[in-house]
Amino acid sequence: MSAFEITGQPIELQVFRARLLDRSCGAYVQFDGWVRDHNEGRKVLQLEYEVYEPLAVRIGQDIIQEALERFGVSHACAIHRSGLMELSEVAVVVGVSSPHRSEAFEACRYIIDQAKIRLPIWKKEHYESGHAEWVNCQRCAHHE
Amino acid sequence: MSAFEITGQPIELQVFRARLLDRSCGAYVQFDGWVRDHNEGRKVLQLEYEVYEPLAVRIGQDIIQEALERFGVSHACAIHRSGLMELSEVAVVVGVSSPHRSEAFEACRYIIDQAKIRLPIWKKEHYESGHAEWVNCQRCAHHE
Amino acid sequence: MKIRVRYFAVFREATGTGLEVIETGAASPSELFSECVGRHPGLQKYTASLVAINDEMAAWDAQLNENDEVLFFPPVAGG
Amino acid sequence: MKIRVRYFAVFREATGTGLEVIETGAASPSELFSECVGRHPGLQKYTASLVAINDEMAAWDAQLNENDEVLFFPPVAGG
Repeated sequence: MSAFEITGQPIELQVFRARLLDRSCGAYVQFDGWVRDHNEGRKVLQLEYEVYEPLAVRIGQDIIQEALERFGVSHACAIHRSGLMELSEVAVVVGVSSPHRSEAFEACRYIIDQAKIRLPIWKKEHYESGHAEWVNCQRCAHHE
Repeated sequence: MSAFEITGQPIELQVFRARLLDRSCGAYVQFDGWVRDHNEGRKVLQLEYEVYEPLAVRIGQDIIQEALERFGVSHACAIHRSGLMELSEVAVVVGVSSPHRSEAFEACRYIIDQAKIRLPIWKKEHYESGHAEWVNCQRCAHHE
Repeated sequence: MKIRVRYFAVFREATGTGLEVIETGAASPSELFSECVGRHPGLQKYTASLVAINDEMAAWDAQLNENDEVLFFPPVAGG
Repeated sequence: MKIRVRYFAVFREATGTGLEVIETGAASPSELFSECVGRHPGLQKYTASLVAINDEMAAWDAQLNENDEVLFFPPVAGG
């Protein structure tokens, strides 16, 4: 299994976590991105991710590799969903295990922050009003 | 159920996580402390926690409350084991959910850092050599 | 020269296509994007944040070559 | 006056007891701990990091009263 994956199926968190278990590790940090029922004041009913998979997987693996090297953690992996999702589903999960906790927190934060900036993944929100809209990350717009 | 608990039984992570689910939250951060197979160069076979429960529960709840107020996260809870534990078991788990991720990371980190400093919980390591020793946190010794 | 252009997400919806092959004299992705805005007025209100050439992230002033595939990425908002 | 003293973890093992009731003139937890070290030489090589009185965290120079329960905590190392 690859350290970074895209999947159209619900993420199995127990299987995911099992990949990071290591008896030499005392710390495990996990981040889940959940589908939220609102954004900027509007009620969200569903979420849709468009993923350009060839590049997303490659960049995702780069990010994981950078985190392993930069923070010296033992294991790191991540899975990102594609396609249509319901409320409360897990859209993305990042897990890091390491002997000590400080670097596990930092590596996990690094991976999700970089993923949000660098992965070619776009989010479309479907609102209660029947309207749907592609969501732009404001911070990214500043990078143009 | 209380936001901070001590238990002598294996922690059920799925039950724990379910308590933090919230459709208004887009971010979930979890920290697990695992029983590590080594410490300062020695092979560890088992771990034992001595907990002074009346104070540990009270201080644990204080820490959770502080995190909720300081970082404005939606939900936070933690469970700490007591008694004898085997390798790879979960010794402590902290979970935080919140609309956005930044405060979820910060609150989770705050809770585990404060827990390690303030909770009246002592760790005894049982080594391969047959020897067992109470582990002192060096940083805490500096506080004397 | 012939260039393949891929549009994603809001760009795909604004142009009504995910992929088109065009004849162009554009020297860089930057010039090419302006040309694409001319062909698809729906693109006018958007700016692309990132560009890739043949599945590698590229600079906006990179050189384009015959048969390159250029990917225009709207701003991302993952997670 | 009578004071209940509780020992935890390495202190409990060093003194051989988790709880003792002693007659003392100690005015503060600090004085009381010195007295306990005198009673239990095994405590000599340790320093207590925190002290609680009647289940509330307390200062080392807090005032002790008849029937107080004093808890001496070795340095913690949770997680």
